[in-house]
Amino acid sequence: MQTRLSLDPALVTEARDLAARAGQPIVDMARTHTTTSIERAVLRLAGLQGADADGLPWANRLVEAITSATGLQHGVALPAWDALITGGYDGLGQLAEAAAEGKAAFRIPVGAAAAAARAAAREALAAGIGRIDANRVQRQQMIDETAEPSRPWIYLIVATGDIYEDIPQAQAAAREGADVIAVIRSTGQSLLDYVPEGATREGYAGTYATQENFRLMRAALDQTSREVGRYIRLTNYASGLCMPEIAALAGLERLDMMLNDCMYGIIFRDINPRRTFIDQRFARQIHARAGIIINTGEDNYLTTADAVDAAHTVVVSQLLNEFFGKEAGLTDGQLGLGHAFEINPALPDSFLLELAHAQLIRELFPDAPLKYMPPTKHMTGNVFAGYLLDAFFNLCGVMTDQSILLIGMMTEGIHTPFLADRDLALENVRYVRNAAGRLGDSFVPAPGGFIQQRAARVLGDSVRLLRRICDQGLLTAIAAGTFGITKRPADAGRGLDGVIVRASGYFNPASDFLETDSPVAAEAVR
Amino acid sequence: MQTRLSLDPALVTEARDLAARAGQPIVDMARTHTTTSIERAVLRLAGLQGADADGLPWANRLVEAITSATGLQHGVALPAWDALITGGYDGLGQLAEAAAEGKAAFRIPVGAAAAAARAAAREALAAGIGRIDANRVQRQQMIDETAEPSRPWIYLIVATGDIYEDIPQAQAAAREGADVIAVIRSTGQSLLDYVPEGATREGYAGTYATQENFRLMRAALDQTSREVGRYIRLTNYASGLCMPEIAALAGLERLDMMLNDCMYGIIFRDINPRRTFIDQRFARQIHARAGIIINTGEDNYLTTADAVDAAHTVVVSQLLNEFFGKEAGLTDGQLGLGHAFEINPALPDSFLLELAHAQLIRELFPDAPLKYMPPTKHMTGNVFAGYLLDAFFNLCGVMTDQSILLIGMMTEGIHTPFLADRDLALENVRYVRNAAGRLGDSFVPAPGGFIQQRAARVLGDSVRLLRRICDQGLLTAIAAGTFGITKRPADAGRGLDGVIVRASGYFNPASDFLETDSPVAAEAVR
Amino acid sequence: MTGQIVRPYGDTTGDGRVQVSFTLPVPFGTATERARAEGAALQLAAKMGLDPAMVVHAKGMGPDYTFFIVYGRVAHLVDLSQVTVTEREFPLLSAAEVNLRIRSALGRKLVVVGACIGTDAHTVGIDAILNVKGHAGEKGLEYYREMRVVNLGSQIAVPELVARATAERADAVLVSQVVTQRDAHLSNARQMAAAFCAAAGPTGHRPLLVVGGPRFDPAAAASLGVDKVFGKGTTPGEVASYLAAAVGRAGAPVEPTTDLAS
Amino acid sequence: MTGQIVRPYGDTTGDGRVQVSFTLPVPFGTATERARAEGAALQLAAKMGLDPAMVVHAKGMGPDYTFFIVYGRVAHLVDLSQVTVTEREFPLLSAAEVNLRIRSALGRKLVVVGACIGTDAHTVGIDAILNVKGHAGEKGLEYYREMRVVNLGSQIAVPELVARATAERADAVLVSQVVTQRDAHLSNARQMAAAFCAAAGPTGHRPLLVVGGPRFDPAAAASLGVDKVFGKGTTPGEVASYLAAAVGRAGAPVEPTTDLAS
Ligand code: B12
Ligand code: B12
Ligand SMILES: Cc1ncc(COP(=O)(O)O)c(C=O)c1O
Ligand SMILES: Cc1ncc(COP(=O)(O)O)c(C=O)c1O
Repeated sequence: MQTRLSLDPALVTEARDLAARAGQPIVDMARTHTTTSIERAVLRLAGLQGADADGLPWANRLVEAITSATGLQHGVALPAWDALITGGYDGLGQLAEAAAEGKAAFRIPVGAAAAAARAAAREALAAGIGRIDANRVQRQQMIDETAEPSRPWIYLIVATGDIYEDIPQAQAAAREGADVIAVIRSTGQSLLDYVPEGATREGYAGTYATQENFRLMRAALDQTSREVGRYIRLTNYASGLCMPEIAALAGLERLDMMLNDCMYGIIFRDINPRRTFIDQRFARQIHARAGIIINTGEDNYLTTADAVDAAHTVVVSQLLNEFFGKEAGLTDGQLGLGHAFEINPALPDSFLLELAHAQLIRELFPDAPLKYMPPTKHMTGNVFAGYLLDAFFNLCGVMTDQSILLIGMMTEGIHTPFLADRDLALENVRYVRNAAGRLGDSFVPAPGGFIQQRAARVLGDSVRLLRRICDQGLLTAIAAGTFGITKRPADAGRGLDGVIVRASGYFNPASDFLETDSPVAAEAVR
Repeated sequence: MQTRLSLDPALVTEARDLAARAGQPIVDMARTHTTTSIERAVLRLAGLQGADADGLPWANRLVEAITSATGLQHGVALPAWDALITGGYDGLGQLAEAAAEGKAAFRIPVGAAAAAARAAAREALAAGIGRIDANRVQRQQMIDETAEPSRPWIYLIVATGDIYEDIPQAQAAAREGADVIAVIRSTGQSLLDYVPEGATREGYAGTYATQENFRLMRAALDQTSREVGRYIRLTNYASGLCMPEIAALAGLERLDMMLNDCMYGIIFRDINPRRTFIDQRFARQIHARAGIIINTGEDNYLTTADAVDAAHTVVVSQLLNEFFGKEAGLTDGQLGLGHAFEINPALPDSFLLELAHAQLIRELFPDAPLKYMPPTKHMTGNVFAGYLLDAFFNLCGVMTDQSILLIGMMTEGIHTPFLADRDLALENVRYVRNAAGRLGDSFVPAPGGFIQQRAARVLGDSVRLLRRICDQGLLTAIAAGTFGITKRPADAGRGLDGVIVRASGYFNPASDFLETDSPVAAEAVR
Repeated sequence: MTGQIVRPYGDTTGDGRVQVSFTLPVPFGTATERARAEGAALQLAAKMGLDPAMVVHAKGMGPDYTFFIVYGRVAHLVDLSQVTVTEREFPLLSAAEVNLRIRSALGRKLVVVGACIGTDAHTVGIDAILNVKGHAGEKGLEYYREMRVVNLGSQIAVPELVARATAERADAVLVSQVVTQRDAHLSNARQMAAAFCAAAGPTGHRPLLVVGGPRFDPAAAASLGVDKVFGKGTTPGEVASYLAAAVGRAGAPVEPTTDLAS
Repeated sequence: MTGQIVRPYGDTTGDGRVQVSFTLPVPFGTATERARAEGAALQLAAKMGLDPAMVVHAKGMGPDYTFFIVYGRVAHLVDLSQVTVTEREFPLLSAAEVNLRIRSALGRKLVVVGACIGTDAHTVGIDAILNVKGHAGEKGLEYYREMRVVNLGSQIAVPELVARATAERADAVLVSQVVTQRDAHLSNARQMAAAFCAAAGPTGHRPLLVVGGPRFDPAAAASLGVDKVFGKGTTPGEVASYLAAAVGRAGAPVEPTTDLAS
């Protein structure tokens, strides 16, 4: 990475310190609360699968039963494994069925019973975490067997709503050069308080995230990885009301990257802020363990706010995501911080402004695999203009050493991508990378010139905003519409009823493994 | 203009000296020969217009008659004005008609008769040259009244074959941002040894260059210039067998730029080399007087030769065009040297190579209004890929401070431009200019890096080639296929029969004005 | 050819030139496959009326699909006299005029309830219409003194919308739909209209139903069971003017109508 | 839907999606003009079989024209069994095989005369076929020991071509045409064929006539009066193989034919 902006290092340090100060109260809250989805994730990591006749997962049924019986303040593990032991059930599935029929009895065990429940739970979780660890090893084996794609990684979306249409489209994209495939989720999924089951074909503008869909797609891409001699990464969304569970499933099915933002659900799905912050910490602990790269969602702010006016909100949010991410155990190499090429193309010098923003973020986070998003807001029905704008996005991406390029579609203003749109988009980025990939070597912003000035200004604005957030508190700032000019009060939004204050005896065997980095698998985090 | 390449100034000087050495014998030839078309141009400048019933212009008929009667070695003026005076004709038109009917008698006058003929001819030519001078003044007035477009000028082609379709298309293009309109000529015109007459609607892949078509289009663009508040320049082609006459008509009808190359006709139309070199000198003298910017045709070499292998042939040809142009009286500001973005886009680093070439030419000719041509050879039926490549051409153009950008069409590989192709092409360049027009400020090729190395290599190759040309002579080099890998022997090709060695009493009143810069109009060359 | 009959224009009047691109599920590997694929593309082009047609680009995408770009001439004539332009059936008013019209018709504020329904979370469009900030230089409906605007935001389920509209005694309900995959926008709009219909009961009285979004056909109101459809590029002023005309014509209370010529 | 019947594919099998763009000579200024223009575009789209069709982009170009981009679904089916693939009617041979075939059929060199006729000056294509250097990694016809190639270059008038072909006793005449505006390539090819026909006189004996260029339809030989048409991307080896098959089949002297299945 070249430094081109002569940023003031003192200001950079101050920005990071402020982010830590603003974030700490949120971490404290997350450490003292749990959520229904976190508890369901514990059960899923222990191997609970399947759903009742209505499609409601057994994980939900069991957590509901325990909630009514004992409350969740001690976590689901203590009462669940206690019931397993004392009730003589053949596994969590049987227990959940019984619980659903109102036939299971739950209590908060104490003394030896508690110790027995804890031990059994730990053993069950060790198996799940072990599978995550094994997947991590297997990912590395697959990479060794095929190859690690060169940077920037080419990231493409499939979004047919039907896993069986998605698969061939994803494979076609990989053959044409995609390094990362993201399967977009159906519009409604983030508001569902459960994870659907099985292979699905009926999503709207995206395909449901299910464990089976994950498995099918990963298997297909393993095949294609071998075919093309390049490891094709699979991405999905650990977001919405089931963020922790989806994170668990991603770890279990060897997904490679996950969209996982500390605030996206709050702002763009009206999910309760507390719920989101608590969930994201647990989800990130799993991602950290699984060697998954997270992708944050700052790009989205620029679809509701103006990309020039709100440039500093992107930086502020990235610093917060970085703080929360590291606190949860993610390494720099797992922090796919998001940003986007969303400046109005009619603005004079718009490309120079984009370069300034992209380079600023590159220099602020030199070791993060930055994820750079293409233009969406200013894409119209003019597919030729769109193709052009996407090319300049690609160019900005290679000139500023972005790590992951989400490839823009010329039809962004019209429909979810057609097969041919994706193919043309890949031709676009291939040309730019091949023809101008080394243009960065000659990209030297004039000292004190337009680009450097702009970067300094955005950094300055970021520090000023962070100071304000420290003063008022992050939840208040979010309520005031700081991000994406969308106001989200701390006590509104969906899912607040799923937030529970931990009791003093709270027990979460998954967290125990994740927080203490216990040696279920010995392999080092790379 | 920024210098970015650290070129060796000694090598640059050597290159210019070598070009002068290679060109001088050609100039000597041009000074001692005339051609049928030069003589017809003299008549046209003296006001001879119109054609016989078969459409053969009176200028041709009169020159033919004089050729059979006296030969052309003394020029057409002496016998023509002598016949006018002695035959009592009411102007050149009547004389030509009589001559065509075989009724006019011609001789080479001597003594007082010669003096009288010379004086009359001078007077007639003064009127024509005066009109050219007046047009030049009027151009400046139009510019003052409207505005001078900012650089780079956006140059667009119309090519319907029908002047009445061309006009609205040209006006539409100007409204959308074109600064220069070129009316491409019908495929056959350059081989015609006469200039067609009148408004025409039947060209193939271009519209005939006629005095009336020039007049119609210039009038339409004057109107549009006023409408858009920007002076829209008009371009045509002083090329082919009638190069001198077209140059004269361009001066008379206030065209603003002319394609006029010292070798294009030789290589791409198989016109005899001597004929071309003699014609081009006279044509350039007229252009110099008319304040017309010439456009040279080095871009064409890269359609038959490879743009990387033959990059130095472009530079060599530009140095020759510069030498010939200045010798004919053109200023640096009138030398629109041509080059092109024609490197195979599949080649790694192709864009960096293009930048190196374009920047090299910019630095070699800092004061010339360079004309930069878009990709053509590697344009396919994939209009999206084409739109993208054109964008990178536009980008290279603005990054290297090119003066005139010929705007590429996404349909270049398919058909002559549709109205909408042109409109989309203009949107393309407008975006690039507006968004990234100042990217050049941050374009600093690394010292000794890829771009500088490439530029130095092309310059070195150019000097080597020029040395060889000096050794063998330019005509021999052309015969050997040096330019556009097309072999054109000095005594082959069309139009050699129209080349005449001047007799010692050769008289050309137009040349006299042009060579001596006589004060028909006092206005200074800007 | 009269002025009413036109053809596509490439570079000459009447040349009929059009460009078409599409993908066919046919392979493009071997020479025979390629010839067959191009033949298939030309067959489709012919069915679309291109004659002659020229496949200028064909590219295999994976083993099973081929992308084509075709240029050609269509003989189809466009008869401008047959184009039915749904003229705006209400006058464009200034904010003051809108306010005046509402006050004189209702004698109280007009209540507008807005939402993105279903799972659609694209609020930028409806916010552009409702928020004070507005769109394209025009202030949104919140700015109108004689309107009371309740913006429910995104992802609102239809029953919730009906309940809130009833509770607020809404005169008009404005619904946005941006996601159109599998025609989600159409089915959601129909479902919403049906729910209000059902809720209205025997009197049939329901608020004015307005839907909007970039891919709606403004002529589709009747087929969706709503009163008015706004498409891409709608401005708040247009919506306000429409509402004013709707209340102005019928007097209070607002009666659903699809014919507001004034 | 059997494997033989396919539809265009956007992102779901059978969705029938296509993209279309064109210009109409209609204004796009006032709101009414815009509505009318979009209506006109939709009318054309409907005639092309798009239903539904969506005008996703419309832009006025000057006062009189509007450019449109339309996406939509076509109901047209493509029946692959109806696609007539003109299979190559001769085998692809190596240079050695070509030479052998010519020698055994003619007992002398095959004389090939090539040119760009009319005012066409695009020689790159014909040079790619004729010059030793060749094209796409294959050597050109000059490289074949058993061929004598006379490349006349560009802008050759038809009478001159006939005269030279006669003088050289050409077995085959190869003509290139790249400029297609106003169908120049078609009329020039026909004119050339007619001239050779006329020159042949009562015996009807004329050289094999081959035309090529990027916009020719390889199936058009008969309609142009020539023996064989080569389109875009032709390689020298294909042309050499064709010539070898043509002489090999008929024996010397070459007889014009359009059926060379071997
Ligand atoms: C911004 C945006 C987002 C933002 C939305 C933020 C927000 N709070 O609104 C974010 C990033 C969150 C987002 C997410 C998604 N998006 Co989105 N998004 C867009 C984008 C880039 C711009 C839309 C926009 O804001 N336009 C600007 C407004 C002003 O225009 P408008 O909506 O057309 O509104 C105007 C008129 O239509 C009309 N109007 C609109 N509504 C109403 C209502 C009434 C009553 C009236 C009178 C008028 C009216 O007036 C407005 C002003 O003129 C488009 C692509 C594009 N360039 O269009 C994709 C797009 C709309 N998104 C799309 C998709 C698929 C999604 C996702 C579902 C993807 C996924 N699976 O994760 C998600 C999920 C969202 C969900 N659950 O709905 C698709 C929809 C495809 C389709 N046609 O079905 C698009 C087209 C992109 C694509 N090509 O794939 N998106
Ligand atoms: C190179 C080029 C030129 C060069 C030509 C140099 C030369 N010595 O050939 C120059 C710069 C001189 C030129 C000039 C002009 N050109 Co030009 N040119 C092109 C260009 C960029 C590439 C053509 C090419 O070389 N292709 C590469 C060769 C290898 O491919 P090919 O010709 O298709 O040949 C292959 C096959 O078709 C086949 N084939 C071809 N001929 C034959 C013959 C036989 C017997 C066989 C068997 C096979 C065969 O085999 C070849 C190998 O596979 C095209 C645009 C494009 N990208 O296609 C425009 C293009 C062809 N030119 C065009 C025009 C209009 C002109 C001009 C007339 C413009 C003007 N008015 O000034 C001039 C005048 C030329 C004239 N009098 O004909 C138009 C034609 C439009 C149309 N469809 O009618 C094009 C398409 C550009 C455009 N979009 O406007 N041009
Ligand atoms: C950070 C982030 N998370 C999640 C999503 C997906 O939204 P949903 O959670 O509704 O699937 C997005 C969409 O782009 C995103 O950017
Ligand atoms: C320098 C130059 N002269 C002339 C022409 C035009 O050719 P013609 O003289 O055949 O009209 C061109 C074509 O691009 C050219 O580049």
